[in-house]
Amino acid sequence: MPAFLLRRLLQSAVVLLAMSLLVFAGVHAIGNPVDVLISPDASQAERARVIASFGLDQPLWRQYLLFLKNAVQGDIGTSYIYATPALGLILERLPATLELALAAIFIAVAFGIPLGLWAGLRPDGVIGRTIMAASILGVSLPTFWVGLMLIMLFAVQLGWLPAGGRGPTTLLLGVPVSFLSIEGLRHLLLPAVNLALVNVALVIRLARAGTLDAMRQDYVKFARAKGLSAGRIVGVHVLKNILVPIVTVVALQFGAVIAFSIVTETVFAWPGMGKLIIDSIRVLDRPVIVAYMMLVAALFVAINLAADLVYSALDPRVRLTGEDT
Amino acid sequence: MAIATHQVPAMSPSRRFAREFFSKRIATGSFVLLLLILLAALFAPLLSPQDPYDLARLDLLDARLAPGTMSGDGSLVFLLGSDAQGRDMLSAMLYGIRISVIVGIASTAIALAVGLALGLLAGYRGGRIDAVLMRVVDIQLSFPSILIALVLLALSGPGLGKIIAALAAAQWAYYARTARSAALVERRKEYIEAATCLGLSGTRIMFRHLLPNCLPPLVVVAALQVAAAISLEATLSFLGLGLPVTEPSLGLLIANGFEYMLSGKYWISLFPGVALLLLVASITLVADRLRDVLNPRLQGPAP
Amino acid sequence: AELRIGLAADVSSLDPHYLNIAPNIALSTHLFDTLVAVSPDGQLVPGLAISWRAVDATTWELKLRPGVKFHDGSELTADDVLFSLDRPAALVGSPGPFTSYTRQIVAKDAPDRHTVRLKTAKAYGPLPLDLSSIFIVSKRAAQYASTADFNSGKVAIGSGPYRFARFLRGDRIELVRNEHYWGDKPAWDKVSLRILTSNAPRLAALLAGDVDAIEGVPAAHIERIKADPKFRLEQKVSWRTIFWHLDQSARPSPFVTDKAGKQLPENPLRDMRVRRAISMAIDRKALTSRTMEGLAVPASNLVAPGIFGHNPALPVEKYDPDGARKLLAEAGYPDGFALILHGTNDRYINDAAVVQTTAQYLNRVGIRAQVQTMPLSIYFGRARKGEFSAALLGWGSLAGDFALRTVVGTPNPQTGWGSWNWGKYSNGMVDALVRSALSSVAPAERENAARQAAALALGEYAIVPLHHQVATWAMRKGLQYTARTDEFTFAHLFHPQ
Amino acid sequence: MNGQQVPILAFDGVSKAYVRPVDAAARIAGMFSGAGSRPVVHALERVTLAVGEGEVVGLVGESGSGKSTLGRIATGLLKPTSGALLWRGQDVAAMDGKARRAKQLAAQLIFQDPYASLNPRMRVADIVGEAPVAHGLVPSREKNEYAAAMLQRVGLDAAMLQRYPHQFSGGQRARIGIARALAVRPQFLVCDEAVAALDVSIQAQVLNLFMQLRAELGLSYLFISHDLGVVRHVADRVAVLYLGRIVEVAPTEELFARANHPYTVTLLASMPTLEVTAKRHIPISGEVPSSLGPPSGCHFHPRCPHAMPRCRQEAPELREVAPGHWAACHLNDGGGGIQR
Amino acid sequence: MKSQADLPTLAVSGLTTEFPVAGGIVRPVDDVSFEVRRGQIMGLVGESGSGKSMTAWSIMGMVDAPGRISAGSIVFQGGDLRTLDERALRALRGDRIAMIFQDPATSLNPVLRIDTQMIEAITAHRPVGRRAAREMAREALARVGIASPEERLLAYPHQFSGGMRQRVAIAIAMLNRPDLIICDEPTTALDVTIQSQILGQMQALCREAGTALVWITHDLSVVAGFADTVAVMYAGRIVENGTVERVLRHPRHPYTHGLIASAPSRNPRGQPLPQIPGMVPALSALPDGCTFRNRCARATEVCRRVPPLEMLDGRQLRCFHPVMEEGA
Ligand SMILES: Nc1ncnc2c1ncn2[C@@H]1O[C@H](COP(=O)(O)OP(=O)(O)OP(=O)(O)O)[C@@H](O)[C@H]1O
Ligand SMILES: Nc1ncnc2c1ncn2[C@@H]1O[C@H](COP(=O)(O)OP(=O)(O)OP(=O)(O)O)[C@@H](O)[C@H]1O
Ligand SMILES: [Mg+2]
Ligand SMILES: [Mg+2]
Repeated sequence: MPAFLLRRLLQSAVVLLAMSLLVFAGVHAIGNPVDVLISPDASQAERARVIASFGLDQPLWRQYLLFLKNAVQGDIGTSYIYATPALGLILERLPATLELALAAIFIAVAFGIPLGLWAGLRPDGVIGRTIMAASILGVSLPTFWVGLMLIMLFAVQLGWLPAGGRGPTTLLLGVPVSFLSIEGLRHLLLPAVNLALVNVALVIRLARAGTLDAMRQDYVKFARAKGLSAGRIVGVHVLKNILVPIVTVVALQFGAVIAFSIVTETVFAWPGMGKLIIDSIRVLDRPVIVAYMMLVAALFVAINLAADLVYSALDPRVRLTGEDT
Repeated sequence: MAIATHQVPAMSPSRRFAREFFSKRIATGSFVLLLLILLAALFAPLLSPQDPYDLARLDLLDARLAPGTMSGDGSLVFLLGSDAQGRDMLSAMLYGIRISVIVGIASTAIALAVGLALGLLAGYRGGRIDAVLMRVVDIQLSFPSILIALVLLALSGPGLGKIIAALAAAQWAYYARTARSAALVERRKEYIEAATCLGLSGTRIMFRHLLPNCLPPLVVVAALQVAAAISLEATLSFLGLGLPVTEPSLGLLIANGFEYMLSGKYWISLFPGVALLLLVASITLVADRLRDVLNPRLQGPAP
Repeated sequence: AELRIGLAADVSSLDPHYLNIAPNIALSTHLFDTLVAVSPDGQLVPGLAISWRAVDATTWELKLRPGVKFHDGSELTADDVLFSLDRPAALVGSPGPFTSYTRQIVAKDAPDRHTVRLKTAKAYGPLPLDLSSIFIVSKRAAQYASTADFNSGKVAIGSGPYRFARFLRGDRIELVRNEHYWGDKPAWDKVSLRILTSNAPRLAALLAGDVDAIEGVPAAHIERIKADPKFRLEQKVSWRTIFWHLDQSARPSPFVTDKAGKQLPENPLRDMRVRRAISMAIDRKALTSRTMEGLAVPASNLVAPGIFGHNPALPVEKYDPDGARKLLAEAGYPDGFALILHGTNDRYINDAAVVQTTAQYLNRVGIRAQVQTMPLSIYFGRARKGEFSAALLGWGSLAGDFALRTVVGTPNPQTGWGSWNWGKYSNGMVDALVRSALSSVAPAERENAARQAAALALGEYAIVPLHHQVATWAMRKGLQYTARTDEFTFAHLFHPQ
Repeated sequence: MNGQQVPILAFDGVSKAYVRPVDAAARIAGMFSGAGSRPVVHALERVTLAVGEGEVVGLVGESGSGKSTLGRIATGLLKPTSGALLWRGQDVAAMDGKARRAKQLAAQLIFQDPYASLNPRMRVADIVGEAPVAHGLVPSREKNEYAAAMLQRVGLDAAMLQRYPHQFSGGQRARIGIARALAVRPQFLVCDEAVAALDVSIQAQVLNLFMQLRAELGLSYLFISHDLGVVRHVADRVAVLYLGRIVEVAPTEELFARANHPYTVTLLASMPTLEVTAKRHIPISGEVPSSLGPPSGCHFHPRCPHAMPRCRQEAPELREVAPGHWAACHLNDGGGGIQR
Repeated sequence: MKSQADLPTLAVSGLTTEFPVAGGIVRPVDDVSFEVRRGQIMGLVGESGSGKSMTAWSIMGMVDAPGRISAGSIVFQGGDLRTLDERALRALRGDRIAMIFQDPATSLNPVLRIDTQMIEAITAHRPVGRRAAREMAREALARVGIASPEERLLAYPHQFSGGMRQRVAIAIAMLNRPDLIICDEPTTALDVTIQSQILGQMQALCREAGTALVWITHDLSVVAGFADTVAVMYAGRIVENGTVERVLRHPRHPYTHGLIASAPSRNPRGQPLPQIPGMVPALSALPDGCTFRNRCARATEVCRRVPPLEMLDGRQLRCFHPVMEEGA
């Protein structure tokens, strides 16, 4: 276990370092932010001054070393256009994105598992087939298109839900969240559903495959032979077994959800980090891009770790040694 | 003392496979649909009423005409309407499907080839190669594909080749990992030991014995990834980082047309959306069936 | 009553001197005033200065409006003005500094509390225009403050029609009415500016009643809004002109090839006949009515009609494909050539479509034009390096001479001339005329020179103007907006109908 | 074992330990937690055993006792951690490439699982014919004929050459596996539970095939099985393995008649037979200990009815208790043999 | 007049189970009849695919669709199980009738603790508190010879060795002191020494509690010293059924005879074993009449008819040409 944690920490450090280097070089290759930002009437001298003031006149490796030096001291840079520490900027948006992502995951699990169980228990029934067909639609539909359709239907045509933005927030343990108020929930619903859709489908498929598999297993037959009720067999024996892969995949999916929130946030004008990163790429706000990438990487590492811990809690056979299997 | 065999009907694996595959109606249906879509894409130049890439042929005066309207010069009827550029939607979609399919298949094929080679190597050889490769894969996988593609495309600018490369770069790691774990499983099987025992060379074992047996799960993953790649390309096009506007993919058509949805000109966005949906869904369904057929665990007892 | 407006671009900072981008300026205008204001029609009108005049060729004197109070109740004096004019140069770390508007001022003083004198090194006519870009902050509040202090709202203290209430970055900005505003009292006591950068959600928010008004109505929806009795539109020809930069440098141009794809040894775009042919090949009427869906008017100038320096004598190029073909043949390209047009896809109204439309028309006269569009972030950098043969650009300016200097003036890194002259057009006469306009402090004389320069440059197809954009606002019935040529959205210009 | 003749294959003090590779992170963590030792499985400990030319040596023992490990070492799939494998008296580790390859082909393994041991994606002709062609024993155009001949040798119809493994029954698959091994003209076969997965009525057929091949080709066998009945039937000598150590080796008749080691005794007592006489089923107590943490001294002492204090501390050596009959038990030191 | 005590615990008669397959239907269990009495052990022996497990599932009422029991009766303590609905069957399962499977590695749920899996088996059938149930579970573990059962209750299945897992499964089966236990090859995956232990324990427990036992195995020799009666199955049918003594000493069916004759221990060392030619046919390709006839040296024309199950020489036999010479 300690070896496991240590290995993970080392790995994360390597991931973060590699990430920062790649992003640094990448953004450098895209272009010079000053070209995008500087006022049209600026003279060459002003331009040069600005470039120098950001240290962009230095060779890339020196910029990178400087960045590393600062990063070690906890400073990942200051946004060019927001004039605010990039990390702070992102952390400011993190709760919105996390709320959205968690809501999406929650929806995915809350709907995906029961539906998947059903489809797995009655794979040849009409409902089971319908669920599977729907789940295929779910994975097939591009997120952005579904988002637009949702807005069309629920905000524009029916007028039931707001078209975008985040509702009023309240502080929960010092973090601003919006799901505690009706209005906030109304704002959250569409984007969360949009983001959840692919994952609902994924969870359904996992749960179905897991159920089909579990129902074939001897332990389910043995449980039946013990005279257990169908409810207990499905609710305890099957469920607990299918939770293992679902938790792992859902946790791994969390990173993808955060990434895809870029699309959803763009479509729904959700003030999270996804929108920030798209805007930042647009104006080459390198510190923000780097900070975002590193944060996502860090988040991802943390999530993976959490997934492994939960995994080992759910599946007693797993011993955390950090070894690949 | 030859023993007669009547236990299993003698049928070639491919026949058996085909029979198994087509035993489900939905799989057959989606396969036919997919085939039709692919044929339509293949013969797009013959089928489409207009060459949507020939800008000289497009007439602005024909912009945003409703389905069934005749073009201004009376030369063709816009069966599915026209877009903001006066482009025939049907033609644009046929060509768009072509691009989507090319992007999906090419990027997947490249990613598969690279991932497979590296994954097999890592799985079969193990040791240091394995450790290093898998760390690289870990790093790559700690980034969602959309982010990787996004960054790469932002770096490289638009273009068919570039988007294919970006998607391939975003996905090879999946294959490497899948191939590796398949190789790890297969490597422990006795037939590999038997081959080793027979003194066959490592390369031969890897390619003649390991590869064919690791392929089925990868083929399924790849088939699903083709759908994912198509969808991803559409998303990237939607975010403005895809293909040139004059050669629109389905995603770009949807993005271009979406704003008109609200003003009632549904056809510009809806039809490509439906085409994308059908394409992706049929690939997914076919892949799904492939998985079931190829996965012995989900098969019933042998007849 | 509260007014909720959907904005199309994100406000990055509340510091009015930090970053010179439109959304920030629009927001700053709510909180701060400038000495010289800009009327909805693009004319310079009194702001905090009730008058300005050139005392001599290099000295300007401005009289400040008396009795103006900052939001914190303190009075605005010449001291604050001097401080504010100094601040852009003193502010470090700004990627888009406002120093371009203050660098002409070499000395300044305040003879009394309500008078400011500014000296320039040379005669410089557009100084009042420059001053319209510099917001006046309270010296007392901002003297020791950083940009971060502005962003937190602590020192976002100006004299503008609204006071700061709340800034949720990336989401919304809330403002309350400045009850002591010196100008017309704004109609709304509370304003919430929502950031809705994607078109569809912004429009949807309006349709769903989440906001009362939006800016930047997407072209595709104009018709729909017009047809809906619950909403109305306000429109105005914008200052932004969309035009083509054609590479006129001596070297072979990178994206001009023969039809087989081989690079042409000569750059055909250097030939004025070719540039003219390109201009003639484009049907601007169809372009504006179809591609732009009415959100544009054909352009003949670099600046929009009504803007200082606009030359009304210049005609809009007539659509003449046959003439274009003939000109091409005359220039030695009877079979045309191949060309790649570059443009943005996230910057101007329907920008990618405009590039495509141009390509369509060029194809019809035998130039095999292809299209490449890309995001601004990549585009500008490459364009600046002169990587393109034909590049689309949009320019908004309140003075023709100014625009000419930057867009068609002979490039000179030292002076900043021609910094956006991607086509590398160069004509000494044009430069001279622009120079004389800029150094003239008599408006009429200056405008005359600017018009001459415009006629000369456009006559040589230094650029190929396409259209002026039309800015559009949509709002619920019962609201009206004083549409602005500079496309800015100001809450205080909304009124009940 | 014939003293004059060089055994075809001999294990000389062969040990095999499986060690989990440990990386830096685990080592560092181990340093902190103090649990730094690597988990080691001693699958084999100083095993010395020889198989004479034409001899069949049976190897029995409980699951996990190291039978397969020994078989894999014999066929070169595993390298011993220490000790030497002698092929016709020559140390395999010291052989040059050519000799080693010849040895590799000469010692073949027959697997337990007739399903997993055939590549499901190859036709029988390739499964059987690939290796001889690859090694140049047969020109490639004669591959099919050669494979057909091999199939006939194991009693399969040559017409099945183009089929895939899944088209065969278990017994047929086992024969294909044997044909594949025979195709490289081996002199020595290791049969690792080669009949365990087969139906009772098929098992007899395959056993007959093994014996027939032995007679026809003069093959030597290391015959691994947990089924004592089978081993008794085919083997000339039997070695009993317990937790990685050989506890007893003796000619078959001798072992079944006069088992010396208490473990062998219990093993024989547990063996189900067709004798209808009501048996008492209560021989050993306790489970097979794990080879991860084997008991000290004599590995069998926790389950041994005759265990003495000495057994806990000292591992007994193999010693000859009768001509050709070796056993490793402290009881033999008393000189009086074993009291039951 | 039979008294209650004389009633067999289980009397299966004419049991037939069908599965629809591509080309018609197959009968993995075809006209199977046998009886087990209180405290008696019956061995059910047959090669792979002969229908042993399917017989067990049929008795348990757990034949998965599309399979179904098409004929016969399963009389358990006087009542026909086939007339019961799923609820009633469930009440019997695990309570009066228990079952143990072949693979101890898979029959316990890997993600649930042993105590959970034991307690639920009790509470599903009787209204006892958790604590009492736990106490019962502990005792049951102790009874099958598991040391320190209190701690072991908190373990997960993977922490046990194969033999111990199988003993846990046995303990679970015995929790409610059932009247009948069906064991589907529970020792096949285990070492002989462990098998021997388990056989001993099962024998003792059944004698003690009067539990009837159906012991399924493919190995005749397991049955030899262990069971009271043995039924030999071939291709879905019972071909010979009688006391172990009679059947193993004097097999009358050519198949049983062949099996016993081919056992290595019955043959001189190193000599070729008498073998049954051919192999077990697939259910879908069974010959009509006697299913063994094309492997049988004694088969004649009459074997094209299905031989009836008749009493002969103190056992039930399904053969027109029984082997009558003494000894095997
Ligand atoms: N690759 C490996 N890594 C670690 N331990 C191993 C490995 N292979 C085998 N072992 C261990 O070595 C010991 C001997 O294993 P081996 O397979 O030789 O036993 P066996 O006698 O063949 O058992 P069985 O009868 O179950 O086949 C066992 O404890 C096993 O767990
Ligand atoms: N769902 C099914 N559909 C069709 N046939 C089936 C089905 N399930 C089992 N069978 C067939 O029923 C026959 C009997 O199977 P069963 O599992 O009872 O055999 P068994 O005697 O227990 O064999 P083993 O020793 O391998 O466990 C087999 O031939 C099998 O193929
Ligand atoms: Mg083994
Ligand atoms: Mg069975």
